[in-house]
This record gives sequence, C-alpha cells and structure tokens, in this order.
Amino acid sequence: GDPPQKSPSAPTTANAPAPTPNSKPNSTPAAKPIRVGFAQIGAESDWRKANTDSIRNEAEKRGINLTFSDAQQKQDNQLKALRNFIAQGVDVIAFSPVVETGWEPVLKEIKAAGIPVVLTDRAVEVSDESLFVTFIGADFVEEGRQAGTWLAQATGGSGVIVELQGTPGSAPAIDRKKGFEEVVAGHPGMKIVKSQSGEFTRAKGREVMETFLKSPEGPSITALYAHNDDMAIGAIEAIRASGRKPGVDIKIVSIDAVKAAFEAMAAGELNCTIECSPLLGPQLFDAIEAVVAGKTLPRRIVTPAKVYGQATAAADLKTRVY
Amino acid sequence: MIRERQSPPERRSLPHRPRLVPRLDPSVVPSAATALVLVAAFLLGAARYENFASWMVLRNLLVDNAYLGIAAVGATFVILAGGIDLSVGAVMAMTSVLVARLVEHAGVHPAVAIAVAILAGMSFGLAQGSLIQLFGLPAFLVTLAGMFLARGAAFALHPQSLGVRHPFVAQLLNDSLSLHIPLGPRGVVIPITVVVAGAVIAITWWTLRQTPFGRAVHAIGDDEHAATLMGVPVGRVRVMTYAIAGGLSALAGVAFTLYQQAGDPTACKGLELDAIAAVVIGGTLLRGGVGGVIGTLMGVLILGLIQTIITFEGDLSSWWTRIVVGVLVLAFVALQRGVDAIASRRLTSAA
Amino acid sequence: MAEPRPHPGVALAAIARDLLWPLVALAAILVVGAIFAPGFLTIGTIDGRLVGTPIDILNHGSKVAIVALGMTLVIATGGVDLSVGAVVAIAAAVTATLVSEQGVPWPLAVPAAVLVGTMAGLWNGMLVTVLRLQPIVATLVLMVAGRGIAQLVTGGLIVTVREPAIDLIGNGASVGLPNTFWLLAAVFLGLALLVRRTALGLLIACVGDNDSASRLAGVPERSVRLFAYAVCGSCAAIAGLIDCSYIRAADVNNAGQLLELDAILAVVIGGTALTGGRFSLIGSIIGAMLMQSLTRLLYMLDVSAEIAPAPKAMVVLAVCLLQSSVFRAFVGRVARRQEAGTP
Amino acid sequence: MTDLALLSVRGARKRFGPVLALDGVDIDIERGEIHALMGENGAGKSTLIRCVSGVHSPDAGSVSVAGVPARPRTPREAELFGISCVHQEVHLIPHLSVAENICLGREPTRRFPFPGIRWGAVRERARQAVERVGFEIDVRRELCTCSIAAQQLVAIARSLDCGARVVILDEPTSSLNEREVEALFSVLRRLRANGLGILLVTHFLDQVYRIADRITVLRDGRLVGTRSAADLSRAELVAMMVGRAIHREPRAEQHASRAEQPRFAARGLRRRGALDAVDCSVDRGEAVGLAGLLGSGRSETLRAIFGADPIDAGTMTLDGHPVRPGSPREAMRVGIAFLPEDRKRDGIIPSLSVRENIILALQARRGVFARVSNREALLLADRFIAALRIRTPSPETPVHRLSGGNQQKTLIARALATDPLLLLLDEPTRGIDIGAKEDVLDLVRSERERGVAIIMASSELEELVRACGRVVVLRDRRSVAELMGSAVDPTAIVRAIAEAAPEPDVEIATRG
Ligand SMILES: Nc1ncnc2c1ncn2[C@@H]1O[C@H](COP(=O)(O)OP(=O)(O)OP(=O)(O)O)[C@@H](O)[C@H]1O
Ligand SMILES: Nc1ncnc2c1ncn2[C@@H]1O[C@H](COP(=O)(O)OP(=O)(O)OP(=O)(O)O)[C@@H](O)[C@H]1O
Ligand SMILES: [Mg+2]
Ligand SMILES: [Mg+2]
Repeated sequence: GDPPQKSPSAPTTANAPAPTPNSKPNSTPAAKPIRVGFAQIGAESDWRKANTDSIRNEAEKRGINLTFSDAQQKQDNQLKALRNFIAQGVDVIAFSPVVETGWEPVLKEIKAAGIPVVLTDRAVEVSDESLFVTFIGADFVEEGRQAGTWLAQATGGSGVIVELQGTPGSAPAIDRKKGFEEVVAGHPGMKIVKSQSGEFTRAKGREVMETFLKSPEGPSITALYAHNDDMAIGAIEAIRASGRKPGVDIKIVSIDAVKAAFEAMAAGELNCTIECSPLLGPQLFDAIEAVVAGKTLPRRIVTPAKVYGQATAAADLKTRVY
Repeated sequence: MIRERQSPPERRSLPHRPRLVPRLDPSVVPSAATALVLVAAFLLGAARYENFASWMVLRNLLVDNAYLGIAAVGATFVILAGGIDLSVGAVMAMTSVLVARLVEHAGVHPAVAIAVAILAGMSFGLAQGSLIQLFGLPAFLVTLAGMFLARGAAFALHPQSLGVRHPFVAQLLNDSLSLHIPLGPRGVVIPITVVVAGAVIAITWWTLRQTPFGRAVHAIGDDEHAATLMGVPVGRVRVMTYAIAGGLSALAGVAFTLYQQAGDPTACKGLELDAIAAVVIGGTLLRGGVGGVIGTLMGVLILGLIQTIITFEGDLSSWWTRIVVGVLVLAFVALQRGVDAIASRRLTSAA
Repeated sequence: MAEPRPHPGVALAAIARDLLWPLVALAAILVVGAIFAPGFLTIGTIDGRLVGTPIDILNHGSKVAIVALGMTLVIATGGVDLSVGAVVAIAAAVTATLVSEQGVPWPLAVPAAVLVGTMAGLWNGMLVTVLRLQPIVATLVLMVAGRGIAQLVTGGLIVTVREPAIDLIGNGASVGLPNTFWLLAAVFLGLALLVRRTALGLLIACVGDNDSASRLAGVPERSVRLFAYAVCGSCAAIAGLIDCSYIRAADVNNAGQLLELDAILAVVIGGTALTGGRFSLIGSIIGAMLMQSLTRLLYMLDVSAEIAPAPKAMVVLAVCLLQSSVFRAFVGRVARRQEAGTP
Repeated sequence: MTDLALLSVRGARKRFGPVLALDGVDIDIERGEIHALMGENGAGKSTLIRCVSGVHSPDAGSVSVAGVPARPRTPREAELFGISCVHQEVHLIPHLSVAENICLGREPTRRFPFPGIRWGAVRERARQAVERVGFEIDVRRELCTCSIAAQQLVAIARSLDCGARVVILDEPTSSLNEREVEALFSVLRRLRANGLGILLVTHFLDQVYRIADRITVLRDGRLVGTRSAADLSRAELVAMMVGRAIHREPRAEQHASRAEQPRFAARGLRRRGALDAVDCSVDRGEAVGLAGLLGSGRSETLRAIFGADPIDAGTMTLDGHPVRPGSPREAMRVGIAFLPEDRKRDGIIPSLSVRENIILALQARRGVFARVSNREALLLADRFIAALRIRTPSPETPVHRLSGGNQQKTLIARALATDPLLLLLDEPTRGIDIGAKEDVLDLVRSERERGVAIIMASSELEELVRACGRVVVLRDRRSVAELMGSAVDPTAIVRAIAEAAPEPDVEIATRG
C-alpha cells in the first residue's frame, strides 16, 4: 500500500481509504447478536493494550458478543483458542497471529466448520488464500520506509546510524528493518554501523544503546532508528547518561507513536515517530459485520502509517488516547 | 537436583497378616487423585459453559496437547530418574526448524527429515546426559545450557518461521492416516499426532513398569547410591533417560511441525515448564523414583483443560488470564495433595 | 591423632578455592573483551563519575546480583525460586503506581514495594513449608500469576515515574560509582552480617543438606525456609526498584523477564550447589558479574541476540566443568596418559 | 594354600585425601570358611570391603578370586566374579517392592508377547530368597514400609540370591535382635557347609566367637593380623583391635532411692498405629533402658517424648511440670536431647563439618541470634572429639567422610552439647566398635553421675543391663514389665519379652 499523509486526528482509522461500500452497516442485522471469537497475541506493550481496548469497546458499543482470548505471546495458546472457538460455535473468528506461519491446519478446520476468519495487525502465510476473508493492518515495510525517508530528510541524506531491532524473528522486526534499509540504500551518505536486537523493550533498548555508545563508532553516531518507541525511550536514557543530548546530538526516529513517545518529543528528546494505529476496533467490526451480511471485502485493508514530528507533539499529546 | 524431601514414609505395622480388604496400592494414589481432579474439572466446565461437554472439546484437548504430551513423557523419564530436563522446548523448536529446513530448502523427503530430526534430538540428549553423568554436573545447569544452545541452533538454522508445504506432510495429516470416530454430528477425526502420542504413552508405560530398564530408572531416581551398590548400571541408565528425553522432545517437535505445518525457531518457549508442571501435577515426585506416565498424561490434560476453561470463560484480560492459570495450577496441585494425604491416612489407619 | 587446629586462614583458603574458577573465568572474559572489543575496559569520567563499559557492567550486573543473593539462600535450603522475575515486575508496578498515580511520596512507596516483595516471598515459603509443595511448582504459581498481578496493578500499561529520588537509584552515582553498586554492597553486607553473625547461615545450610535431621536437631526448619524465601522476595523487590529506575517506568511485561534463569546461573557459577547445603554469597555476586560481562561482550562483538544465548551456555558449562572435581581428575588422567605416551 | 584361596587380597591401599584408609592390607578367604573382619571404627573395614566389591578402586594392590586376578570396577562386575556384598548402611531402593529389591538388575524376563519382566518368577524367587534367611514377609510390600531390621534382612536375602561364591556382610547384625541373628547365623553356617566363603564384619565379640573360623584385625588401615578364632582369646583380640587394654566397667549399680518426684514421667502414651499405652519414668541421675523386640515401640516411645511424632493421648511431666512437646524444638527448650536411630536419614548433616554437626543442636536451642561463637564451637568440638575419641582429621572435616561409628559419636556429642536434663538415646551403640562402645557407656555413666536422666533403647541386652539400673520392657507397643535391681539381667529381660508373646505374632520366625 501507499497510504497518503493525513492530518492528525485521533481515532479516525474507521474511514481509512480501503474499506469499500459496505463499511457502515452499524445496526446488527439479526436479532441475535453476532458471536465473535478474537484471539489476541497478548498484552506485551501499550500499543497492544490500546489495540485490545479498542476492539473490546467497539464490540460493546455494537452489541457484539465477543469471546476474547489472550495468548500470552504464545502461538500454541492461540491455536488452542482458535480450536475452542470452533467448539463454542462462534459466527466469525478474528485474530492477530503471533507469527506468520503455522496456521494452515487450524484454518482448514475453521473453514470446514464454515466460520469466516478476519486477520488483524499481522498477516499469515498460507498456501490457500481462501482460508481467510481479509487482513486489516499496517504495512510494516512501509513503516520502515517512512522512518528512513524522514531520517534522510532530517539529516540531509547523511549520517552514522545505529538500529535497534525488534524481537528476533518477528514480522515487524523483519519488515521494519527491510523497509528502512531500502531507503538507506538509496542514500550513499547514510550508513548503518550497528544493528542489534533490543527485543522491543525499554530496558534492552537502553542496554544495547549503552554498548553502541561505548563501541569505537560510538562517538560518531548521529542517528538512531528504533523499531518501536519503547526501545527509543530506553535508548534516550543511555544517550543522556553518556553526556550527549538525545534528539539533538543524535537524531532519533521510531515507530508506533505511543503516548510516551509524544512526551519524549515534547521534551525534545525524540525527533519523530511513525504511527501504526492500534485503534483497529471500528475497522475490524465493520469488516466482520460485512462478512456476516454476506458482502465481499477486499483481501487487504491497510491502515495508513502517519508521521509525527516534534513540532506538533505538544498539541498531539493532548489528544492521544493511548 | 532440586531436592524436595517428602515427609518420612508412612510407618506401618510390620507384622503382616493377610488382609480381608485388599489394600489400595500406595503408588496409584497420586494418579487416582489426579484423575479425580481431572474429572471434577471437566464436569465443572460442562456445568458452567454451553458447548463445553462436546466431543469437539475433548478432541481439541487431545489434538492441542499431543505434542506437549510427548514432550512431557520424555520429561517423565528424566524426572523419574532423579534428573530434570529444561531443554525440552528449545529442542522442539530446533527439530521443527530442522525438519522445515531440510524439507523446504534441501529437498529432503519429510520422512527422512523426521528421522534425522529425531536422531539429532537423541544425540543432543545423549550429549547432555553424558556431561551430567561423566562430570557430575548438575542436570539443571547442563540442560539449561542445552536450552540456550538448542535455541541458538534453531535460529542459526533459520531465523524466522518457515512453512512446510510438502504434500507428504499434508497427507500425513489428511484423513487417510487419521482415526475416524463416528461420534457427534460430524464425526471426530483424530490426527496422527494424537495416535503417536498415545502410542508413546503406552510404550512408555510398558517400559517403565515391565522392563528391567524401567525399574532401573525408578531405582536410580529413588536412591542412586543404593542402585549403584546393587549393580544397576546407573551411568548407562541415566544417560539413556536423557537420550530418550531428547528423542521424545524431537518427536514432540516433529508433532509440533505437523500440528502447524511450519518450523519456528521461536516456538515452544517455556514449554519445558509446562512439561515439568504436567509431570508433577501427575503425581511424579521431582525428587525422582516415584510416579509414572499415566499421571503425566493426566497432568497434560489438566493443563489443557485449564486453557480450555479460560477460553470458554471468554472475557479474561491478559492479566486475569495469567492469574487464573496460576491459581488453577495451585488449586490442582493442592487438591491433589489433599486427596493424596487423605488417602494415605486411610491407608495407615486401615493397616 | 594430632588434630590440626583450624584458624581463619583455613576458612579463607577454602573460600579462595571455591571462588578460583569463577574469578578465572571472569578475568578471561575481561581479557578477551580487552583484546577483541576495543573500549571494553576503558573507563573515563563525566561530571566526576566514572563511565565506561566496566561501570555499565557493574551497574546492570548489580540488579542480577541482588536477585542472585536472595536466590542463593533459597537454593541453599534445597529449593529454588522461579518467581523472582514476576516479583521484580510487581515491585516495579507498585512503586510506579504509588508514586506516579497515587501521589505517594517515595520514602513510603519504596518500603511499600519491598514489603510487597517480602510478602510474595512469604507466600512462596508458605506453599513450600505448609502445603509442602515442591519448590519448582510452588514458585511456578507465582511466576505465572505474578506478572498478571503486576499488570493488574498498572492496568497493563507502562507507568512512567518522574520522581527524581527513584531516578537516582538506577541512574545516579556516588563516590564515582553507580548507586546500584552501592545498593548491592549494602544488600550484600546486610545479608552477610545476617547469615554470618547469627546462626542463620549454619541453619540454612543444615536444612538444605538434610532437612529431616535438622528438624530432629531442633532446627526451626520451616521458619528457616520461610526466611530464605522472604529474603529472596525482598531482594527481587529491590531489583524491581532498580529496574523501574533504569527506564523511569514500570514495564511490567518485560521487567525481570527470564531473570530467574540468570540468577540461578549466577548462583551456580558462584559455587553454590543446586542440591542445597553450603553456599557462597560473594560467589553469587561474581557469578552475576560474569554473566553481565559476557552479555556486554557479546553485544560489543555484534553477536546477534538470537545466537547470543549459545556462547553464554558454553561459558557457563565451561566454568562448571572447571569447578567439577570429577572433570579435573579426568583431565589430569588424560594429561598423565599423554605424558606416559610421549617417551 | 594362599593360591587356592577363594578370595585373596594383596597389598590393598586406599587413600582419601589426607587419610590413608587402607595401607597394604592382605586377607584370604577360604572355601567353607566364615572369616570375621574386626577393628575399631574407622579402621578401614568398610573401605576394604568396598575395594573388593567394586565400589572403590584401590590405589594399589590386587584381588583374585580362586587364583584368577579380578579387579571389579563396578558392583555389577564384582557380582559377575562371584563376590556379593551387603553394605554397612542399608542400601536398597525405598519405593520398590521387597521382591524387586531382591531381583533388581537380574530380573527374569520374557520375550513374548512383549519383552518384559516375569513378575510371577520375580516374586517366587524373592520368596525363596527371604525364606533362605529364615524370614517371612510379603514380598510385594514397598520396602520403605518395612523396619530397618527387615530391610537389613532383605539386603542379606538379596546378596544370597545371586549365586555368589564369596558373600561379604558389613555389620549385618547391627539392627537385628537375638533371634534374627541366630536365624542369620544358621543360614551362614549352611552356606559355609556348601563351600562358600563368608566375610563378616561385626563389633559383637560374642557373635564372632559363635560363628567365625578365623579373624582378621585391622587398625588404622593396617593389617594387625589374621588368627584362628579358636586360638585367640577375647582379651588378645581386644588388645589387637584397640592396641590398649579395655577395663570392663561393673554393671550399673541400682539407683539408690526412688525420689519423690521423678525427673521425667510419661503415662499412657498413645499414638495410633505406633504406641498403645506406654508408661515410663526416670529419676535424676538414673538410666532407664527400653527393651523389646523389633517393632515393639521403643523408638516410637523416644520419638514421642521428644515431640518428633505427635501423640494422641498420654501425659508427660518433667520435674513435676506437665510437658507436651509438639516439636523437637520445644522438647529441646525444656531440656530434652535425642539421639535418633537412623543416622543417615535423621542424624548427620553430611556436608557440614564435624564441628558444625556437634554444635547444631546447641545452636538451635539457643536461637538464631545467639550464635555460638567460633571459639566456643571449637572448644566444644575439641572437647567432645577428645572425650568421645572421635577419629577425624580435623573438626573441619565434613562429617560424611568419617566412618559410621565416628559419625555416631558425633551425633552423641551433638546431643550432649546441649547439656540436657533428659537424654534419649535410641540404639546409641549401633555400629560402634567395642572401644567406642565402652566410651559411650562410660559417657552414659558419667552423664548419669552428673545428674542427667537417661532413657536408652537398645537391642543389646548385655549393654542395657550394664548401663541401666532399671529396664522397661515393651511388647506390642505397650510397656508390659519393669525390671529393677537384681532382676535386671538378660535372661530375665528375654523372659519378660517372651512372656505370653504369641509365637505366630512375632513376625520373624526362626526356621530350620
Ligand atoms: N569416601 C570417603 N572419603 C573420605 N574418607 C573416607 C571415605 N570413606 C572412608 N573414609 C575414611 O577412611 C577411614 C576408614 O573408614 P571405614 O569406613 O573403612 O571404617 P570402618 O572400619 O568401616 O569403621 P566403622 O566400624 O565405623 O564402620 C576412616 O578414617 C574414614 O574417615
Ligand atoms: N521403619 C518402620 N517402618 C514401618 N513401621 C515401623 C518402622 N519402625 C517401626 N515401625 C512400627 O512402629 C511401631 C514401633 O516401632 P519402633 O521403631 O518404635 O520399634 P523399636 O522397638 O524401636 O524397634 P527397632 O528395633 O526397629 O528400633 C511398631 O509397630 C513397628 O511395626
Ligand atoms: Mg564400616
Ligand atoms: Mg528402634
């Protein structure tokens, strides 16, 4: 996808460009409420928490009977939950897969039971595309590209960059790295000198940044790209402790746009964050209701990535809900 | 390893007179307690949730826990022999990636790949067992290191998850090799992984109860020094238990690969603790020497049932899910303890 | 038979012998670091405090070391505590919520967090001593549920802490060295006094070595165990404070993840047997610092995070092999055989 | 003649760190001979046996079986050479059945339909094996539910089951009563008649002279000599063992006058399944013995008094005040000390030092915060090491390195260090050599003279008679008689024990 830039207005993802005609059947068609089984990855971050809240609130608002399951970041738990959804006889199953592979057998069972599947946030890799109806979520590669593009602009296409990657093997980590590298490859002046996993956490982000700063390349670092805001915030601590000014001596760009990132931007310590909105609830249930109503949906519904900078941070902070 | 002593054995009157009432075999008490708890939990679920008491739920319980079952059987061997194996989950991940890699990238036939993976797992277990036996290193430590190594190896083999698309794998799972049981509206299909897990449990039961090797496993777990003095080849038996556990972890990894038709280096994190919990809930003492595989089977089912109950509960937040899992595990262990204690008091007073 | 009279020197020699290999390994890692990772041993100053990788190691290692100290006591009683990671999260959550959301002043919030940790430890101890659960299982319960409790406290969010006093714990320095180091020193001294000046050390070792005999010798076996778990909980809570201070927030999902394994490894490397009995507090600190140095070294050598556990495992195995008398005897035999083989 | 010896050891040497446990020991065991191995605690008897049976490998020396060099590296290999061994502490598997314990490692198996153990055959063989030692037990029972004595007999049955040519028994009689000892000896005689060689370690001189053909004595790891039992007087034997003369203390004089108020009195102690109305009292400066058959409730009585097991009914008074210790701790607080019967399980803290083991009870009594200082601990340790002649390289040696007898003395020292009002001794001389036995009995006497009240359970009537002025006889978990003054003598005790004891109820019936 190639989402256009939009003006900052908080939870407006429902009117994203993709969902086609049938995105607003707001009254439930049957007297009996729709039963939806949703298998969430876990509650590993504020982003995820906002995502969960959005889905729950929206379900409540629309009077949908939601069976919610939390997989604690484990695929096996999620698989069990999906099978139990079949046993419970829900009308629609939605889930955010922990990893991309490994869903084929269970999706086949779900299909055999005649239950439509909607994916959110992360995709699955299956040989048979008919196993799910649609996938609603951001494009991680695009996010990486946006971050790269912003950094290229901010630094005039040059810089000594260090990268804090996400959890090894996870789809966002792989794709955000890929998108960013694409852009960097187009700017001979930009160089990624260090790249390590900070496992998406503040503490690891801080620790790894400390080592970056103490390596021989340390003094020459001018920019940091972090796969999520938490790692960037951890790294800010490390930069400050090393006697350099985060956001000034070292430009920092990260992804997610959680509230803490806006606080950091307002304080001038973070330069830019790319939004990957977690508020997927309205979009998700639009899609689900459409499926129940028998309408066809596009295979891919992209939630747009949006770039936030320091300039508007203080104002944005007031309107952030997560 | 981690030692937990029980209260001293029940002292019973020595003079042996023939009994009118046949005595309950003390070794079955813990398993019986677990079974009781298991049935009670299921009935509770059935009373509380609609659609709970269905063949589908029972089948899911088996399908979703087959690989954990196989891994837990391996853990049973090791724990009975007085050791512990923390490498289970990592070895599963390693073998699942190995199979995927061999099949998808090297074009090896899945059957061969599976054989290679199981051999790899056994060798891994063998290496761990040898370190433990030859140099007297604590099992906890060696297998913890093993866990790190195997996890590293899994990532080195392939850094992301990798789907297995070979038709043979699909065929392994398709109807021809599965059990069809005409129950419920659509019939129940039991995939091959469950059948394999069942066979593993049956064979293990036989091995542990009916063969000299199995008795030696119990003996070295109970009192290693005595077993040595009694001429049991302690070293060989111990190393064997780790090799078997490695092999079974690998088999579990294969089952996992079939289960989701993919190899994933991040898979099964922390599964070793589930396996150990299953073994312990099943009444096997971590100290070794006492317990058996039937208990483990029930322990696995109890853990699975907890998951099912949580899904059926339907609206637990992440934290309540964790808290409920913790509380339920505690409740099961405590209940089992209680039933066990009451039963053995019965036994003593009957004596 | 002439009885050689033991004097303090004997005890010191014994300690030195036990710590030899962990120290050798630590030195080896530092040397490797100095050679292959430029700047690994460099120490400079900023604003009158020392900075550099060794200081970072001290700073971050202190957190693990404090947990390892508590864990040492539990392991010495023949148990193990898998819940320390979860207790770290709970303590961080309690501190952050009290300070940031309830507006409780830090001098109350900090003891409250430690108290909560102690209670968590007591809970574990109760399960072990009263319900007689096996320690792995007993503490597994809190390991699973504890993180949930922490999330419950924070509502699943990362709670930011802006209290300067708390910030100082993990990010400040006194007399040139990080405050975490001084905190570690204080915990160590406190515990060392407690176990050496009172009979606790002896009683803990007895209970771990043979609990039934200890009971018959009048040792209050349950209280001793309870005490060990409670101390372990408090230590974990202190680590929770540090964790909270490092990132100026309570990140309950990630705080203390896998910390139990690090702590156990540190204890074992430090020479305390997992079967219980004799223990060495200083050994555990060395173990923790060794693990932390290794982690740093691997970062600096650009070893990717997914592979990094493997070399760590190797080092742990190597240290334990060196400590194992069986292994040394084995090496000795092989060496002698080779000597004999070469005429 | 030596060439033909069934088992022959030459120049065995074994060093444990600083201790030279064996120093060039030679021993020969002939066909059809019962050979006694004697020596004080720590003389190296068990070490010698372990070297022969493949537990330890000797540093130097040779072993041959019927002239064929044999160097067993594992107990299994030793069995293949025809050497079978019953070790000093019971070494069996607690949670396996008696039958399995007897057949473990050599179970009869079948191949069809599945390979597995033939349980019927296992049980049958086990039944025969226990019958051979003249002992009756349900072989399906879990071993840990049997008493130590029964376990000892199972171990012996096991060793005889494997068709060995040389049978080695390390203190097999230490937990057996007279009757069982006699049964065992008749088995040994039968084996001797069948041409087996038997090596027997025991501290009981009577038993040695009753059964042994030759006697080998070790002292401090060195061979003192091998003599024919018939030519060796007791005095000479003792001199060989200890290198000094033992003066036999006269039997305990009767306690002068029964005081108004006994120091300790127990009435109607009852505990379901273990005790059934036991009365017993003891004055200041008196030693009271508990006599009875195996399982008659002696240990249970002592444990109940000490609060180690809860009682269901009964009263106890100490100096007139009612006491009812709910735990050993409480018992110790009021001044009761206890020496447990099972040294390995309930006694030693294996990896702690002798010093720490000695002060443990004292420390526990004083409480956590009143630490026994190093100085005081060393003084105490030195005092008891000297007083009890504990043979240890240093007070800092881990106690598991000591020989069994010296471990026992360490435990007695632990009890005495608390300076108790009432001392409970359960089999205090089990597994102790005569020198040490004298030491212990001396100690009992001197403690008694200091005013300590002592209750002592022992299977050795001789010893009981010598140490105690009064003996309470237990039968079927009740106190049935009390012998005093001149009535205290072994025959009277045996009569009291046997009186009205219905034969079939005694679980170990002598056969053949
Ligand atoms: N495993 C061991 N490690 C260190 N020292 C040992 C070991 N086994 C025995 N010893 C030492 O060897 C010496 C001989 O001990 P051994 O057990 O052979 O004596 P023993 O004659 O059997 O005595 P007892 O009659 O008390 O059983 C003792 O000084 C003992 O401390
Ligand atoms: N190890 C044991 N296992 C089971 N029952 C026992 C055991 N020891 C004793 N008993 C039972 O407890 C009761 C009292 O035994 P206790 O040990 O007090 O006897 P004892 O006279 O001291 O015999 P022992 O010679 O074994 O020391 C008896 O009924 C006996 O059968
Ligand atoms: Mg001996
Ligand atoms: Mg007794």
